[in-house]
Amino acid sequence: MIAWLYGIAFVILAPLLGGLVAGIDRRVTARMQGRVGPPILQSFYDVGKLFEKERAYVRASQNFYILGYLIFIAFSGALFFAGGDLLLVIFALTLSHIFLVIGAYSVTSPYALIGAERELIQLMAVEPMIILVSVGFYLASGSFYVSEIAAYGGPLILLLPGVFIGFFYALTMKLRKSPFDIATCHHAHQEIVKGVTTEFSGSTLGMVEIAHWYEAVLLIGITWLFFAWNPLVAVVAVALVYLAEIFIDNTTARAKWGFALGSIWLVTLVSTVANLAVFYIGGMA
Amino acid sequence: MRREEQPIEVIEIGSLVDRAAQKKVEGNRLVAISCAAVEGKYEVTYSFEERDHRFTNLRVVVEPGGTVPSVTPVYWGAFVYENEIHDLFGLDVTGINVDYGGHFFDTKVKHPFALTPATRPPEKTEET
Amino acid sequence: MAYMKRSPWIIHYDGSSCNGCDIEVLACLTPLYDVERFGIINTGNPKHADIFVVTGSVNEQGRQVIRNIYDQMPEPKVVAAFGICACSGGIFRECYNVDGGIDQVIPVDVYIPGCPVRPEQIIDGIVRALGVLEEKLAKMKEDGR
Amino acid sequence: MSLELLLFLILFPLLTAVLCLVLPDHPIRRWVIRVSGVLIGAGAVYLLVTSYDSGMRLIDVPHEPVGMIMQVIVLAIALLVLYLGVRYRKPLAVGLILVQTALVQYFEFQYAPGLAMEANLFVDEFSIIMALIIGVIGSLICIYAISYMRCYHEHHPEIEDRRRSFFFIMFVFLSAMFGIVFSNNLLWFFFFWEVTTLASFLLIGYTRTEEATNNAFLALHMNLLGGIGFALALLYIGVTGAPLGLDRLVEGGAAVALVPAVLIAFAGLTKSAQLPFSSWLLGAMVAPTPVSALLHSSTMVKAGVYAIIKFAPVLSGTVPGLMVALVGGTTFFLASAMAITQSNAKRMLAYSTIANLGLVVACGGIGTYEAVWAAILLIVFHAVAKSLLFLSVGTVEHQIHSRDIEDMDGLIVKMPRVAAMILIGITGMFLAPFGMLISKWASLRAFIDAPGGLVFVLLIAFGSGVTLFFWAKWLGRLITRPLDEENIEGRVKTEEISVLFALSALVIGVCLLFPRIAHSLVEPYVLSIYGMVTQLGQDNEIIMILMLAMILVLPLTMLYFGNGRDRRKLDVYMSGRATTPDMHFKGSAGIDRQLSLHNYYLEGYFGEGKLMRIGVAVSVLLVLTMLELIVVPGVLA
Amino acid sequence: MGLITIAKTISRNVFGGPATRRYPAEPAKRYDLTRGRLVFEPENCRLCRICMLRCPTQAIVVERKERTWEIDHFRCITCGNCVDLCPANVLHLEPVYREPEADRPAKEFHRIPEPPPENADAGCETPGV
Amino acid sequence: MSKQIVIPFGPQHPVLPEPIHLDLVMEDERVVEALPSIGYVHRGLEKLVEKRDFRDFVYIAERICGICSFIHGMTYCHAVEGVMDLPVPPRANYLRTVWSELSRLHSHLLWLGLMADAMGFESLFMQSWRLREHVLDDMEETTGNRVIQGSCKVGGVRRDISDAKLREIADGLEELRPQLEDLRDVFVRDSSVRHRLGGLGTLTEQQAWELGAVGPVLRACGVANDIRQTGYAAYDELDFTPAVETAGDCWARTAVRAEELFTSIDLIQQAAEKIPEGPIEVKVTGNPKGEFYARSEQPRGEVIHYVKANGTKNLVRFRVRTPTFSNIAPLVVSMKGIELADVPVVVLSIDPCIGCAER
Ligand code: SF4
Ligand code: SF4
Ligand code: SF4
Ligand code: SF4
Ligand code: SF4
Ligand code: SF4
Ligand code: SF4
Ligand code: SF4
Repeated sequence: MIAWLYGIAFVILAPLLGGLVAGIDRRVTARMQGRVGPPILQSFYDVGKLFEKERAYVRASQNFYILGYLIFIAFSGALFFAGGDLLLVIFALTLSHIFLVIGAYSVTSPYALIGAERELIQLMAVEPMIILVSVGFYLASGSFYVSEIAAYGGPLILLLPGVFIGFFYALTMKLRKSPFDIATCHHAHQEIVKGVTTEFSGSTLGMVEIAHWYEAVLLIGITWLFFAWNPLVAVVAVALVYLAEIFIDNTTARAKWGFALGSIWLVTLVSTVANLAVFYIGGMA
Repeated sequence: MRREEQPIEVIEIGSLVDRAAQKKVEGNRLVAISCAAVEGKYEVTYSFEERDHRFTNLRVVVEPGGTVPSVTPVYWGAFVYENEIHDLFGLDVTGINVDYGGHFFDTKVKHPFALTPATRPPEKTEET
Repeated sequence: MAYMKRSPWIIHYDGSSCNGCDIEVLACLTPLYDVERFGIINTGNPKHADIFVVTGSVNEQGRQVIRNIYDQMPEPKVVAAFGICACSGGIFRECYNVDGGIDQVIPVDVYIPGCPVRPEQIIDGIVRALGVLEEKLAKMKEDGR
Repeated sequence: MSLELLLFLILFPLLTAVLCLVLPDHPIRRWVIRVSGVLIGAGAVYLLVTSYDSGMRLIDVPHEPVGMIMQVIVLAIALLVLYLGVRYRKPLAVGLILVQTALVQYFEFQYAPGLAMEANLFVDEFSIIMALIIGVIGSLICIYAISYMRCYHEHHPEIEDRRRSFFFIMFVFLSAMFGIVFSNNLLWFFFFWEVTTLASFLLIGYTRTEEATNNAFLALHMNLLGGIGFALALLYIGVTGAPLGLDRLVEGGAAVALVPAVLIAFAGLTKSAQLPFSSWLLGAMVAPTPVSALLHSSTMVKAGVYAIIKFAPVLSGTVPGLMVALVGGTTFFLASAMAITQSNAKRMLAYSTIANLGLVVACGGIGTYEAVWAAILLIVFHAVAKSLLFLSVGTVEHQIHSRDIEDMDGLIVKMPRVAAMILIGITGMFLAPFGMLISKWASLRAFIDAPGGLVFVLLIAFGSGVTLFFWAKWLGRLITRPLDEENIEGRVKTEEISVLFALSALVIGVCLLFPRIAHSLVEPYVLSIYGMVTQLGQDNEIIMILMLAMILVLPLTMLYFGNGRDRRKLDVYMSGRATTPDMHFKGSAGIDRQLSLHNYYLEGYFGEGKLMRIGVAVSVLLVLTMLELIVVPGVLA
Repeated sequence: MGLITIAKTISRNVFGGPATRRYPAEPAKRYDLTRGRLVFEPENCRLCRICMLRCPTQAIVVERKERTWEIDHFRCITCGNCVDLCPANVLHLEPVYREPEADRPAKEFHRIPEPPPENADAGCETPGV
Repeated sequence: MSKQIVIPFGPQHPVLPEPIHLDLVMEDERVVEALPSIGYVHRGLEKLVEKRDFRDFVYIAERICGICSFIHGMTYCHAVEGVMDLPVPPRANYLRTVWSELSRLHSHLLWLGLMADAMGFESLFMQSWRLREHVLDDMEETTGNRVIQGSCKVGGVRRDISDAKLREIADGLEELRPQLEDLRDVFVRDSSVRHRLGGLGTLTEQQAWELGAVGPVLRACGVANDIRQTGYAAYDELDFTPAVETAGDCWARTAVRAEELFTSIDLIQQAAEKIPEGPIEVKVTGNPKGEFYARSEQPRGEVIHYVKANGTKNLVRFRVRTPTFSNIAPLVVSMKGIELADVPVVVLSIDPCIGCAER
């Protein structure tokens, strides 16, 4: 029962945390660029504003898909924080992204279409790594359940260094950070305008933003699992990982999707094979 | 401050393409094609430059209603100038490789630099 | 709770300008002026924008584009004409292909003179635009939308 | 009771087949097909109701005189193939059929009499599942085919109308499929197996165009090759005196049954179109769509994996078994990848079929109880979703005159109900919480714990990334809407639409009921074979049902969002270019351009040719290793 | 080739602090020459019309008869040509920018006071135009 | 089998600083056809000469484009001075050179930033524009305006810069040098940048020359052609070698421009050393008659102002041929076979300045 409470807590608190993280992210980014940057609460202002705007639409069905996106992303996060099955979490997450992509397709717009295709490429690029992360956790801790992985006594990071590297690499794409911000990124100076969200305005866009916050918190949660044996270490490690992602965002040009896909797959393959093979060889011996 | 020499040679329209080809063989690049409407005629001037910055010009004089042949068979990139001349002066250039068909510059006044600029018939489209 | 004022997203369209005003608009985004301090983002996408910043005058081909962008922006929205070209057609007013200022095509809420406008003027202009934006929001709410 | 039911299921379709052959094209024939379809389906359901909890039951049927009849038919088939092979100048077919017949006849005369067989038929939970697939889905497809084939011939007057023989073969095929899943005698099994091969061959060649004929022979070649493998297995049984009954052979374990198991698995690989044999299934797409749906996605190809899963306990933990699994895994990944480059819907479906069968084969090759559990679920979900997809594509094709995915944009407006059903089929194929994904999930778990499982885990991980891509983009195509299309759905025959409705309901029903299916059918079966069983975990089941419920409820939010009549509708962002309502915009040089949106096919990365070459090389190597591993020790011994 | 070559710059930014000029919290940066806006002192204008005739954007309209001088600030490019040419030195450029306006045109209108009688015939033809 | 995507790209598009339009025809994201169209900025200002005094027209000439506006103004003056055979005082020539080079500095920094943005490298964009502000401060301090200077006039310049101020500018640039070097290194050496620029939009030397490429586009193909070598203004008295690369791709164009930052600093420093005392303008009497082509090197390459006059205060014909206009044909050729993500990069690689291309 307590698990469900965690899940519900996630649904309520994650947007707050996610929005704050986004605000800090923008602030840190600005600092790295020699600027002051927006207020820490800027992300909330933005979303607040979006909900104040006129509720115009391009296709009436768009809101339906985006609501699906939001609901399922919140659902997958809640499942995660309720200690549920990691694979199910991942599948629910994928489902939510499919809703987003379909939403983008439904508006029938050139840039949304290209964004949707790229988002799909992005999903295809990251999906293996995310699945393999959960496989890694399973092999190391013996369970797919988040609650049990988190309760695993030892530092999983030491058992899964390769998996972590692969995950970190893919995380760049998941967080829509350069060099892998091929489908959308935070601002819009991109050849595909705003990709999937090009046609969304007002509250529809607001929902997408909130969904991004949920996702960020979920990803932070997955990162946390690597360090979960010691909460103090975990906090520091998660902060460092996030900072490192911001740093990388600011030190690279955007890659093209072909390279992004290829390199993420390669890193996934190499890092996880090297790491996970140990378990299998160990298991046989 | 050095001041450049800039010889201008007036030639017949018929020999234009051949002369341009000769310029290309001599290693010139096409710098620009300019047009001016003076004294009831159009002067079309082709400027060239050699690698040592030597700057020379060929000029043809066209009567209103006349045409000039395109030099794009020789200089592929000349289409920008020729389309421009067509749209601004209303001078027909024959055989352009990339022909915009009068939509290079969509101007309010058609052929504004022509000896007799024509006013565009008012278009009723987007204004509501 | 008006968030509208704290998160003005702009879309910038360069009409028939000389680039002078455009590069100043861009300069506002960069470290020395950093308008993101005020939550301003240059979205480049009409669907996301609250303030339509136009530099340069309207020419034959630009009319339709400006109109199109304006129509695609969700309410409430504000149009700011930056630079004298956008205000009145400016120095090119008398050119054969120039129709004049932006108000020839769409209603303008804020005019900022200058050739080019300076970053500081742009900031002032946007601050002014925010006031208009709030008014429009209040009006929109009154109308029950 | 059971015996009568089994005989009904095997023989009744035969009767219908004969009726179809003799009756002219008349409403009577149509009614015969409809009624028989319903009866066959009902029979399968009745089988489920009466015997789902009674475990495996062997049923004694005397081999004579049935064996004699089969013998005659086998020879007749051989002669037919021989004749056709000579007529179309296909020496390979002639050679293969000669070799195969020689082997079988040698076995028949040399060994068969010595092998005692008492229980020639059997029923267990797995065959009930298979029977349900054949009976319900198969007859739905046959009913669908009535109106489909009529339109087909209206659209293609150049093709000779041979619907009599068409339905004849379809029903013969159903009969043979029932035969396969109920046969305990491997000789019977083989007989029915050969009948399906022939049926497939004849149906692929239905149109008698040159392409169809060539593809039909391609399929024949590969299936005959598999048949030779099967025949060799029989021969081995004869030589070593191993039991001819499926039940006892499998019980014998690897020591007794490994060689025949591998040989039959080889046959299974050919029948289920695994690499390197997958080309025949792609070629088979020239056949009318009901054929593709029936033979090449939901039933016949399942015979191949059925055989492999039956032998899974034997293969489990052996190196040849691992090879089988690797062939399956490789096929899964590569076929999924190749599906990305396909815009022809049927071809894409074919690739996805091959891929999914690959996954089943991988499970079978691994052969642990978890893997078998997953494999059976995969078969079920795949059968329902795929048949729905194939038939929907058939219907769409007749309306828009294209089977290209790119031509299906706006289908949600043009044919909303059909489009919705395709959506159900697609989501059923790859999205949580629908069936296929659950089964993939189950197989992933099965693989993790298997020795060498890392390779399979990787193949699944990458494969599911790829799968995601091609299904989602098709999904997207259906709901994009560049033009304001008119609704042309009214033109579709009610019969076609009803079948599609039935299948959609089946997809959703199976998803909702899947815990039930797992508990009452799959788990008892696995338990009876392995003595152990996996369970999904109740909480996860609840979660999945919850997700499904959420998806089903989500459309209700449309009530809140409304149709947007009170809101402002914005135009699509076109970079500032004005567009006309039919999405033309003014292009450069004053040219009028039509906006055109299409999916990506990533040719450069997932090019069919390139991947096929890799796949064939790898799988040939694996298959050869597999065969060598049984030949060499045999020779040494 | 190098990876993360910008790291040096980034760390300089992070530790050196932002370069941002905090306008409007801090006043705008100006130089003596800064051409902010044009100011006109009507008292000594001779109504010579040089400014009007030589203004490249024709922002100024001078009516001799009515003794009026008018400028449209939405036309003036603050080039300072009139400032350079004005014989009476009544035009200046100030380094303060103009504020945004809500309406157009932004006209500034002046009526030139009658000159004291001793200067009565100082009004002159405009040379060189 | 693969279907073509046909979409409009521009005139309004976030990666396009100025409006142009392309009809993009793509397969997946590979561009199979991309025909540009322009005309969104065409004002027709060449025709204004018929209405304005030739001396005042310099302010309009400056506004052909706000980026290298000084060089436009100067080139216009050169053209008129060429027709009138007007000797410009040496100090004025030096001052013109200094402002030209400052213009080049700010323009290149601006462009480098835009290029960084086109390839999604935001912090690099910010850094370029941050350094550029330094140059703009120098500009405002010496001319009174950040962007459009209004300092050139027919016959000389309007304002002097004191020798001390010149030295200060030279020293300030020297201080900026290390930061600029860091910036150049990122553009030239960073692997993620090279991934985006290398081998993209390549032109051979011969192609570039025959298509009429100018400026950095031409120099990136190994042709050391720089109009400053013709020795207008004070360039004949200063020492410089044009920056040249040989790869001919987008990376080489970037490298050439990055290198030219330092050429400009050198030139400004030399000018601050060598500048003679003396008047800064000569009196202009009478009206021009005749014709002249004035050519100078803008940041984007060779610009030509052609003037034809008939002895009245209004010119008969004024024509500008800008570097961008000349680089359109090379651009069209460079676009062959690129991907969608490369479109902004390749378009920007010629440093398109539509404002002046269309006038
Ligand atoms: S890459 Fe462009 S769109 Fe993305 S964050 Fe940076 S500036 Fe914004
Ligand atoms: S106002 Fe001035 S700087 Fe701005 S665009 Fe117009 S001419 Fe250029
Ligand atoms: S419309 Fe339907 S019934 Fe008619 S021919 Fe086509 S598929 Fe057959
Ligand atoms: S689209 Fe299909 S049904 Fe229609 S004519 Fe073509 S092949 Fe026949
Ligand atoms: S030039 Fe000076 S004095 Fe003459 S009208 Fe203008 S402001 Fe008055
Ligand atoms: S400053 Fe320039 S534009 Fe303004 S009024 Fe004077 S001359 Fe005209
Ligand atoms: S007298 Fe002549 S020069 Fe003097 S102010 Fe009058 S007009 Fe000008
Ligand atoms: S080249 Fe560009 S920057 Fe330079 S003047 Fe022309 S338009 Fe302006």
